[in-house]
Amino acid sequence: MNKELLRIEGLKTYFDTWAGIVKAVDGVDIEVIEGETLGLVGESGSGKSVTALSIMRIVPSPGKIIEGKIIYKEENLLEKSEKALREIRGKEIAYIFQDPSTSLNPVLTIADQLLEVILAHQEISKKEALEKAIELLKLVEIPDPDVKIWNYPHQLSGGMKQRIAIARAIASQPNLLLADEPTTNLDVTIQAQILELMQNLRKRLGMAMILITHDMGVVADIADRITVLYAGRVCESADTKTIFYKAKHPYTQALLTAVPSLALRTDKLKVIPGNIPNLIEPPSGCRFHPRCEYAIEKCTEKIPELIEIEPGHKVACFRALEINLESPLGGAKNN
Amino acid sequence: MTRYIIRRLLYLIPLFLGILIIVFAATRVAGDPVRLMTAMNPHITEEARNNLTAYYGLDKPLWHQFLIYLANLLKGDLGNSYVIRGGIEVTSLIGDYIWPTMLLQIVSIILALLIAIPVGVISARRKYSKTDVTVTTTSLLGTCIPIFYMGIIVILIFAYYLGWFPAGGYVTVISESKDYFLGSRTLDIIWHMVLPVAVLTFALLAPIVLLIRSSMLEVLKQDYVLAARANGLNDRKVVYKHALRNALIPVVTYVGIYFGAMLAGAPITETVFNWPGVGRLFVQATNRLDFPVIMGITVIITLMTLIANLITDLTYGYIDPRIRVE
Amino acid sequence: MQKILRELIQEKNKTKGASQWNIAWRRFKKNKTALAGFFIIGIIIFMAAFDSLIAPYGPNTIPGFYSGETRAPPSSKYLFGTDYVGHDVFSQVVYGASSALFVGFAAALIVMLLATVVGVVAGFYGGIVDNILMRITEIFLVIPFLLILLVFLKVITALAPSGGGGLFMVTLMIGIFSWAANARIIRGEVLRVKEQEYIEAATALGATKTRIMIRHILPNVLHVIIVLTTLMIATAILVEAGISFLGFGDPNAITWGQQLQKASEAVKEAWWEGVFPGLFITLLVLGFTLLGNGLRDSLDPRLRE
Amino acid sequence: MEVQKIINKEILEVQNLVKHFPIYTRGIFLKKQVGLIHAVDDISFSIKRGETFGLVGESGCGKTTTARSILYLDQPTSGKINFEGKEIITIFSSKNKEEKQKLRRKIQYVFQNPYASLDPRMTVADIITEPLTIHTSLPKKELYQKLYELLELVGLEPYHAERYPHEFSGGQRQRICIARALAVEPKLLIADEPVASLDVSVRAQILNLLKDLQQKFNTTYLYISHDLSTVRHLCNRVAVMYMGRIVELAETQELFDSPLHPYTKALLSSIPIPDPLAKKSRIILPGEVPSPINPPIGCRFETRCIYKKDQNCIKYPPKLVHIGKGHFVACEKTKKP
Repeated sequence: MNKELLRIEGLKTYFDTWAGIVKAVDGVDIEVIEGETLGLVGESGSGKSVTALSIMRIVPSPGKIIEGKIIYKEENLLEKSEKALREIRGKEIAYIFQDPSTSLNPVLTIADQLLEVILAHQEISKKEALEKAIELLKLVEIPDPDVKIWNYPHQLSGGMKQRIAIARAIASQPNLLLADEPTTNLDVTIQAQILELMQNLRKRLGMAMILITHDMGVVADIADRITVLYAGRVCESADTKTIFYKAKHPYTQALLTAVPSLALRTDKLKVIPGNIPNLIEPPSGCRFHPRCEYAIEKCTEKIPELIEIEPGHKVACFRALEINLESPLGGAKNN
Repeated sequence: MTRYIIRRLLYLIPLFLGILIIVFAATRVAGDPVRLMTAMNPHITEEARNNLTAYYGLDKPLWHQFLIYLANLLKGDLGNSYVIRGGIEVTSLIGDYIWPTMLLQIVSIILALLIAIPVGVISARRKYSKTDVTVTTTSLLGTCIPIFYMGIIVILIFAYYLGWFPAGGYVTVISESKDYFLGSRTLDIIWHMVLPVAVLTFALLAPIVLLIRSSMLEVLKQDYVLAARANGLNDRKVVYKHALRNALIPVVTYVGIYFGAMLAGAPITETVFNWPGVGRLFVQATNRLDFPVIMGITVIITLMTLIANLITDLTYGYIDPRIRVE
Repeated sequence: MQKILRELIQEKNKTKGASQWNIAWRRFKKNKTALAGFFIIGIIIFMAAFDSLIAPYGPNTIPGFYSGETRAPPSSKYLFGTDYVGHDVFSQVVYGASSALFVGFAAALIVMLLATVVGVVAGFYGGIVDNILMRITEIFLVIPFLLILLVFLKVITALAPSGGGGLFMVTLMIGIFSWAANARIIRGEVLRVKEQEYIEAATALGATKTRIMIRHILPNVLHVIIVLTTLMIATAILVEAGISFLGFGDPNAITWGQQLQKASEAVKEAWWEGVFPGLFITLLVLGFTLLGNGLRDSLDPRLRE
Repeated sequence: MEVQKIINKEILEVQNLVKHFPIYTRGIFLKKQVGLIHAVDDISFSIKRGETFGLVGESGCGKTTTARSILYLDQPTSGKINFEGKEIITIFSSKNKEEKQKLRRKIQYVFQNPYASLDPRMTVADIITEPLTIHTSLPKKELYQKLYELLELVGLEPYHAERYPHEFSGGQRQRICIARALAVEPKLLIADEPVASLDVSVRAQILNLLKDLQQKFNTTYLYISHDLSTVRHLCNRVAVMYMGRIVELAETQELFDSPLHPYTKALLSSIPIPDPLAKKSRIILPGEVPSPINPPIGCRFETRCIYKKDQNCIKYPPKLVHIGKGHFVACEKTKKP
């Protein structure tokens, strides 16, 4: 059995806004094993980013972690002091944001932004830190690192900026990397470059990674396990193959079929009716029930628990075992 | 960068000319200044009037007069006063009065910035706390109280009732019964400066604090601030290194504008505190229709405002690298 | 992050047919400070409307003069005391309200007319029109505004020693010299709206320039104009008070600034003479500032949280 | 036969379209031009009546500029655009209001971002009927009748008419945009990344809607996207753009089955496939797209090409050559089949 690195239990993070309390994350359970890549999949408003921010305890105001446990290396991060947490942020757990043009400070040079992170966690001289920063830029394959390091973010392309953001995240060789849609704003050919780079770095440095994305293609490619979120709750969690070939939650299934595929051409796409739910007054019971074709009376009344139906495969659906969902990829291929 | 400075400087020339034309027009709206000045004098003869007009060169066409003024201005000659000290040169008159004005204004703006930045930042970081509410309420009041009213209240309390500071003036007039504060002229000036500087500083401070606060609130929501926190930087670094510099970008422009407004408001502040600066001189000159002095002071204050604007522009370029590179 | 939040909230607004103005009104009602501003303005408007009923003495009467009660401290007879010639300060303050309101509203009207025309034309047409208008705006922005104002007012008074153009002239001058900053903000706002995709969409649909201006751009910058107008009223009141304080106002009008000027000669002896008029200037300016800030918070669709 | 001919007639023909954006720096007194952004550089293609033509490429490749040029939202630098046999650049640049309005009516545009392309201060009813009020003089009653028809057509409820855009989700807003575009029954609908900013679960709804509507009204679509999977789903023919040029153009099936241009190949292989067991033969392109201010002189793709390049690639821009079955490629290496 692989060693567990991070476990989230019953996490609730709410935002107190003028319109009401937004229950962005409402009882999420996740675990990450050392050295693995966990794909955290969901659409906008599913709570995937908020979950990641909660792990670092940097949920921006008016957001607040209401309850739950975030256990990292057997210690609950939610009980730690702010000072102790600073030792973890950037050193043990690092974060890569979606849009490098907003996550890099526009008024500081690349050198400035890399050095401060290195110096915050390592007891070395400024000169050594600078050498290390250039080393990092080489690691993320930036051409002319000793020139580019003196640039400001706006002088670099989107792909380059994301490489810098990655360099900053791995500066202190963290154990866990939280990558929040790191390639969403990039072109596909650049996305391919960045994904490959991240995978190589992850293997080389032995990090675990939580990859947050809405793109099933990306997770199919690089995730070992996948957790699917919908409206602030976990629907399903299993290894990648199982999710794609033996999904048991109707939402997971819907995500797979609603996307036009390059491989097979259909005349009509299967549609998930309705819209993303409102998280101030979320639907009663199972949050997916208004859009679910398999919903029964019970689904509207009770919230389904996340249950392990076979080793490593958890589903939050009352009818997971009754209904027979067919993978769009064909069910037979896997075993 | 040099190119940028040169461009800004050249850019100011038409601006300056435009202002000059308006001011010049203002002094000539009523026609011949001599006629205005002598309107109250029943004894003056038509001939004397004409002589005066010719003496001041007012018989030439308006555009001609303007060009002469411009040419003299380039030579550093602002003409002679019509009334003060038997037609003293305006340059030397302003030379006497400008230093108290500069002293007051520059000390106030520096103090205002030194106080406003940390206060604004603290207020933004503790949004809706007691500190924040106190700071925002006080600042809001500060933007609403007329500066002369504030001056009168302060004089009433600190000069008349408490007697801590003098009610006005620049320096004690030495007589048998009076000496400089603690026997030193410098200390005496500082002692006289306390109240006007306090009022001016507060008036400048209030809008800047509100601006920094709101700008800071905006910046603190940005991803790069979140990223800095995610990298384990301590709060001081996150706030003062990452957030503040970005928050100052929109503030800088306004500081230039407020400073210009304060300078232009010098007549009011200096009148309240009986401060011997160009502002009070301006009020006296205007009341006596002493146009060369009026023009001279306006030119000087405009130039100071333009310099403040230039400094603002350069600071802007310094803070925001995106402007610098173009 | 903010985008995510916005999307999370957006679903909440499913109440029936709520226009942005409706929502703004709802938010405004919740804004206590804005309501306080509204309340202050209301009281002062009431004062101005019924001044002859509220004031115990007439505007030009000097009750204290005959009874020897000049510069008398506040009492039940003279609520705010009397001034140097024996005017009842309270009555004078009451009569000053309509002057302050007149200056505020009329100057703001002139300013906003000029600023809106310049700002919208410059922003909408761009190019050389914009260039010329903006250079002129810059001149008015940098010009030492109070100095010019004083010179103009003095010269006009000197031309007609019987009292010049009066309060209206003061107002007009304030209007002519303070539109520049507002014009610049409005232009910026027009430029921002012009860049929006829905303007492009309207062009692609075949909408004419006039239609785009009236149906799309104006409604989307209106909230800015409303807020600026409110804040401008506050500024104009402050400026008029300053001018009057320096003795360049209309000597025949009763204004708070002039009361302060007369009082400042003898604050030591009669504090009440200046403290009360000043208090009312501050209150009225505060009222409009609070209202303006409140309107900004509730009208700006970008400030949702 | 006659009918066939009309159906196959080309509705839109773009010939040698060029759009360069000048870049200025502010000089001491006047601004001066310091360069050109080569947004679209000599492209030609045609769209048949009733088909869906896809324009694919990464950000900055010029696909949106092409669409904006067709709509005359950007004035083309040179080239010709024929729409239903008439040269429309001349019409748009002329003073003939009537002709211009006719064209505006016939060509409609659906924008990428449904959050930005709807006026926040107008009700849905005003938004959808705006093209009708501009182009027709229908009485109010008929206008409303039409409005409710349109709402139903795009799957919205009648009570939505009195609401404002901010009350809708992204998918619903895009429905409003589509209803607005269809209000005047256009001949050509240009859809610029209509689903790019939508959530996955809503995307399929809009794609299906577009498809249904096309069948219903026989509208011609120009579909612009960076997302090859939606292009494959929707389009009959596809043109691939790179740095302002078309590098390959073919029937959809043909292009996806046997891409010839090295860029198309890399692009196709870069798309992550939602199948963990799919075979991955990913071509990762080296480097980044060069600056559009100083594009490579020869083949624009030369700097990142994985084929062995020669002098011809560096010196001369390759021509888009027909290699059979309506398949065009602009590459020295694949010229001969």
